[in-house]
Amino acid sequence: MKYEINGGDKALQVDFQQLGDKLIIRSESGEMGFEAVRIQPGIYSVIMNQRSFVVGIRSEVALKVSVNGTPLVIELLDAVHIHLRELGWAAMEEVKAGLVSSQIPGLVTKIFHLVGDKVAEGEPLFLMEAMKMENEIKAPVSGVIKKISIKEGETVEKGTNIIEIG
Amino acid sequence: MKYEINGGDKALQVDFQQLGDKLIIRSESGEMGFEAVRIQPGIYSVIMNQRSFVVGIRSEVALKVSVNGTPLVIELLDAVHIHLRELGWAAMEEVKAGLVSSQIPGLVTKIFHLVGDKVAEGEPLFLMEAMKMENEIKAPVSGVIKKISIKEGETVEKGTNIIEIG
Amino acid sequence: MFKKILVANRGEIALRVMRTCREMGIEVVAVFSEADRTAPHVLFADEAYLIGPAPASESYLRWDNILEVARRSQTDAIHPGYGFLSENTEFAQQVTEADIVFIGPPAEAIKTMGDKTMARQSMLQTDVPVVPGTEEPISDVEQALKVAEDIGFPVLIKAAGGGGGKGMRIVESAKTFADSVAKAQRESQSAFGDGRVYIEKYLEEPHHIEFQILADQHGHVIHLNERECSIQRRYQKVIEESPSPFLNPELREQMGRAAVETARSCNYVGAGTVEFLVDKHKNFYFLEMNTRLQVEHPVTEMITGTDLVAEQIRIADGQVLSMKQTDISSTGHAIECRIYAEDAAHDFTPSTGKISMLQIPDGTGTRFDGAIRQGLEITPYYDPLLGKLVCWAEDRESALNRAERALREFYIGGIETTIQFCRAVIRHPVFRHGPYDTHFYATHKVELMEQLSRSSDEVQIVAGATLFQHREQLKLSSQSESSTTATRSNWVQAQQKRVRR
Amino acid sequence: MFKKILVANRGEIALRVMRTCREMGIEVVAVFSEADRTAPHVLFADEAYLIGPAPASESYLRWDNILEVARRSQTDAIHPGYGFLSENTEFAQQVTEADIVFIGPPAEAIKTMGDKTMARQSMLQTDVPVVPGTEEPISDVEQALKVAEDIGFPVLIKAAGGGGGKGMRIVESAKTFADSVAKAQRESQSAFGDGRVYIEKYLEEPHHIEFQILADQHGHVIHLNERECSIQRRYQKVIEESPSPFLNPELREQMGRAAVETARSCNYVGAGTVEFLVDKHKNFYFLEMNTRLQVEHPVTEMITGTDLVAEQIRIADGQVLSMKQTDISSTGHAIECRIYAEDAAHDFTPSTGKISMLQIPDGTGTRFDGAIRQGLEITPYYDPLLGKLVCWAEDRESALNRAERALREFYIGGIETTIQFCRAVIRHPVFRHGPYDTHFYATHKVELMEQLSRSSDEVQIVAGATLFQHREQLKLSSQSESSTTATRSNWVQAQQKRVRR
Repeated sequence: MKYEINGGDKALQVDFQQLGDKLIIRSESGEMGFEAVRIQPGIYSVIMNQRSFVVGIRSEVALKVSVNGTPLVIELLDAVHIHLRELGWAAMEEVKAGLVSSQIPGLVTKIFHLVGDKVAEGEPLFLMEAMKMENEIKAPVSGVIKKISIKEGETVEKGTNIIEIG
Repeated sequence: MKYEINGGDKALQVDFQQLGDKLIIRSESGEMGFEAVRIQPGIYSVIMNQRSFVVGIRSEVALKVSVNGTPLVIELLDAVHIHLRELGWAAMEEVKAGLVSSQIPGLVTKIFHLVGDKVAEGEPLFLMEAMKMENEIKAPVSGVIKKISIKEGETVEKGTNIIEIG
Repeated sequence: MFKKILVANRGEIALRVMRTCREMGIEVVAVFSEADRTAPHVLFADEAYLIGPAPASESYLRWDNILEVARRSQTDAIHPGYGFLSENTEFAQQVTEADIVFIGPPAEAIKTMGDKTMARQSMLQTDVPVVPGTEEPISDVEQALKVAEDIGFPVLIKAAGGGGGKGMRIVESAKTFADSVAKAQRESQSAFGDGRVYIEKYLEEPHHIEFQILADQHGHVIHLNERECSIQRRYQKVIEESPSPFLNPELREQMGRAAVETARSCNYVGAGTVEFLVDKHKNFYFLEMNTRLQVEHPVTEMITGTDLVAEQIRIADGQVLSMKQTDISSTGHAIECRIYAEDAAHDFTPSTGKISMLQIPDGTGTRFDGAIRQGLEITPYYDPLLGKLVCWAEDRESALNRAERALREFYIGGIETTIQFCRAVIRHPVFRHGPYDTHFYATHKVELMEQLSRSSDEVQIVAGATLFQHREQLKLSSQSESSTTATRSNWVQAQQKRVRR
Repeated sequence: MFKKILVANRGEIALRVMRTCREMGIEVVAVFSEADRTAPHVLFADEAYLIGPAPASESYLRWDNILEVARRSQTDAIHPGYGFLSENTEFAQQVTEADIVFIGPPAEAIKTMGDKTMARQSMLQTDVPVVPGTEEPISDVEQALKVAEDIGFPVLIKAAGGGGGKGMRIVESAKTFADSVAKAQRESQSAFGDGRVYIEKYLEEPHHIEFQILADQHGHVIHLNERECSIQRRYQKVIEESPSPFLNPELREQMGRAAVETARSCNYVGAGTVEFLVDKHKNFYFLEMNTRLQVEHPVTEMITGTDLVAEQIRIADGQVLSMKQTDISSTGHAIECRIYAEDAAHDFTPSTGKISMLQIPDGTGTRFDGAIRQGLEITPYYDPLLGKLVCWAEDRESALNRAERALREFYIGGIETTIQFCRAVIRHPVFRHGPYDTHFYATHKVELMEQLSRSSDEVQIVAGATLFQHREQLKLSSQSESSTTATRSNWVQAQQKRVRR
């Protein structure tokens, strides 16, 4: 099965072939023997071409991986997706550019705007306190504030939607 | 509920009473607050009367426990058992005094006897090699060898029955 | 000597203090919040007391609760660690009034040095040079702006009530001055319960170099050489080392003498740190004095062969310093890397979660002062410092090589950490070559971030192939469940709940 | 300098060697058996090669496979660690013939010193005293018995081909002599593939004291002081320390000189250890020379500030020793505790299983050279040594206090270990007071075992109450399952199997 590995600005074409416990990988660099053994949930000991690595799957959703501690964002496209892309199809997920959700759990101490306010990209939206540091969160895009889901003084979990700019 | 804790040569009478997350323990030493939180399977952080302990349940069958690393063999008898004992009842499990099973996994390198041989308590029965050490296993009781379940050169798991003396 | 010491702190510093107490035969009492029931310091201690809910303001900062525990446990002395109540004058006073020994300086010294404005004023009476700036906290922003213009931009706004970079701002021009003052005031109010800030001259190519001092109750004061702390981000130290690659023996001696004079000026007792800024012309200025144990104290321990917590305890017990200035020698080189639960690749945002795998480096000249274990949950309530990796070797190059080896060996799964960021700093040619100044991070940020995520084709294939296998495994396990689904639809829901839990 | 080193070993020593290699900028190659696919040394290495099934005879002892890996990986040098092939003359020769550097002494020196009988004969040519005994391996038991009677019982039977207490027996009288010889021969055949044994005088209150030596290829030989190794059980060292509480400066100098002479006598090159027995009258006798890195080498590293593996590598690279005898000084006191996967309370039977929880001690003066992690399976195939805890402090009392603190802090769940046994030894008044001899364990065994399991009523109640709660929890989870049983009998059996698994 053909795959493409996208990491940052590089794209590598590879061919994975399962052979018992091992994976045979063909790429521009030639043929490689690959073997991964799980040592903890999401953490693998990898030996590829006799080289030893520890690989952590840090987030399955965001495709974050670390190799020997080095963090990488990896996209793994299979033959079908590669073909679709060649046909000009965009990714299927709709990216809500104006949706600001918390990257960390913490306390929202101040919100600078009301629904209906116009904001420019980079303008402060709200303050959030986490681990004793105050974080100022800025508008990712210019637009009008459509929704504020949180009140000042509220504690939010990671991933909570806070403000939507339309 | 009344219990008796037997550890080595000591026997302590205690009364356990569940009170939410806490256990209230009454013993000769007075009333104590006891709270245990599991930190890994079989390992607990205990705070009793504000004193902090780490307790490991090392074997549920053999009632082996360790407190801050100190190994203990603990028998916990409930009121029913205490009463039965007072009535003169012995433990219900039949102890096969003559059954020798391996305490460690290893290789049986030599067996000194055949079925039907008479052996005296303390006489060598067989040799077992584990972790590069030769271990000589002796007869726990005097008697006649009734059964040998293993051949020389065989590898055995922990707990395998090897020789039975009748 | 004390029989029982209460450690009014958590995390790595609580464990570090408790280790020395136990070595001295002293029983240790832990206090903990609801979020810390199974924290390493609770498991380590002889006794442990719950003092309140997770937020520090309701637990570790509640000195009334802590004093109550000290009384109940019949504690002889309290060690405050760093942060929390360690520089709280009122706490030090209350402890002493309760007839319990406070392992730290007299409340008067904390008061003088804890308030940066008061400290400046006090230092102006000595020969120790101070950075030009306002002598009073800013009350009138207009007037402060005039002072700033006199000194010349850029200027630095700093919190009067605390340290660690919180409430600190550089102001480049008069335009953003008022706004920056307001922000700094808000931040320092929230961090220290004290919104006062002041301004001072911003130095050229400044080096942040501090001296460890020890003072007993009998008037003996010594210093234990310097720590170079110029590697900072967000005004927080990341890597410290000793000796400093910037100092020479003459400057070391001058600054050491100034540090001792500073301690004498406030009748200091205990372990303390005098921080200096040194500009590119090797002029040095008093910055502040930290009246407590410093995060980076192990650097000094490793080059001098001392145990600073043991010294603190002996001093608090009224003993005479066991060493004279001439007994202090520095052997080899030590470097500390702070390991934070932060995502360095995303502007050091705090990272929380369960530690799914842990391999702590060890071996010759390798020490880790931490408070973590595999399976421990890192919560968002406290400082994200997981611990400090300290490496020692006979010279700087070997110490850096050792630190690099140890950082590569260090594995913390399940959360993001600064391990690889520290490694990127240590591999950077400017740091390798030394000296470097406090602008190091800002100047080389882009290179560091690139280094952090630099990968070869090989590494990318490894990552991709592992992701592939991981997904295949997930697919496999969900398939085995769905095959069961076909025959027993009712039962499967319960199973799926289990998996999700 | 070498670019790539293959470490022909596993466990803590493989990791320890690899750490230094990486600090020196040398790539490391691991070899592993099928049982060690995810062992720490495999995860640490740059490259890793499978060399055979779990039994050592089919993997770590297969020098043909290891040489093949060395060729494939283009290794410059091989470090053998200790045990396995480290004292195998043929391996050393084959490595050298393959144009790969063997990091160890010349094959000739291994041959002379590796065979104890040959070593004795060689030492009889020098001024170094040796213990009276047979000069040839025992061939005729009758004749050997006569020699034993000449020397006087008790005598010691020892394996000619190896060390570590394997194949060793004390014989108290002529009656059990023949039987003991047979047993020792069998054991040493199995352990070293060499059944030859010899006998020697058994000394009064003997102390086992060894000297670390370093020799370069240019004729320089130095010693790095002694290690006291008299705490042994089953002739295996458990605790080692330096300085020895038994030696005085004069004896230290004499023995040091004898150690250097021993190394010179066999044209030694590299790191080695000369073991002596010292009787109660302070007479010392050459016991044997170990022609490799010793398990307890970190003790020497901590008091001398050296890295012995780095020295080995530099010597193998042809460099001149970086220090002279007069540069060697000993600072403070170091003690090592060996942590084995063994059940001390049951005659030290090996313990296998999965490490369910791990907390390794750390902090000031605390080092752990190990190769374990939480979740790792300890298999029955190899030496049960999990690692070595080494503590350093400014004097013996402080070092013992530190070791005791660290041992109390050390937690390994899921398997039995010697942690608490080591703690019992360190707490024992005879050990605390020092000196002690090699009979320490046999003499104080009962007290040590009592101390090991001594518990107060409080501890017993804690144990009992935890067991109670644990059972309640198990009951609860099995009840929730059995409630399902009532309605779906078929499904429940599968569940029960799951619980048992």
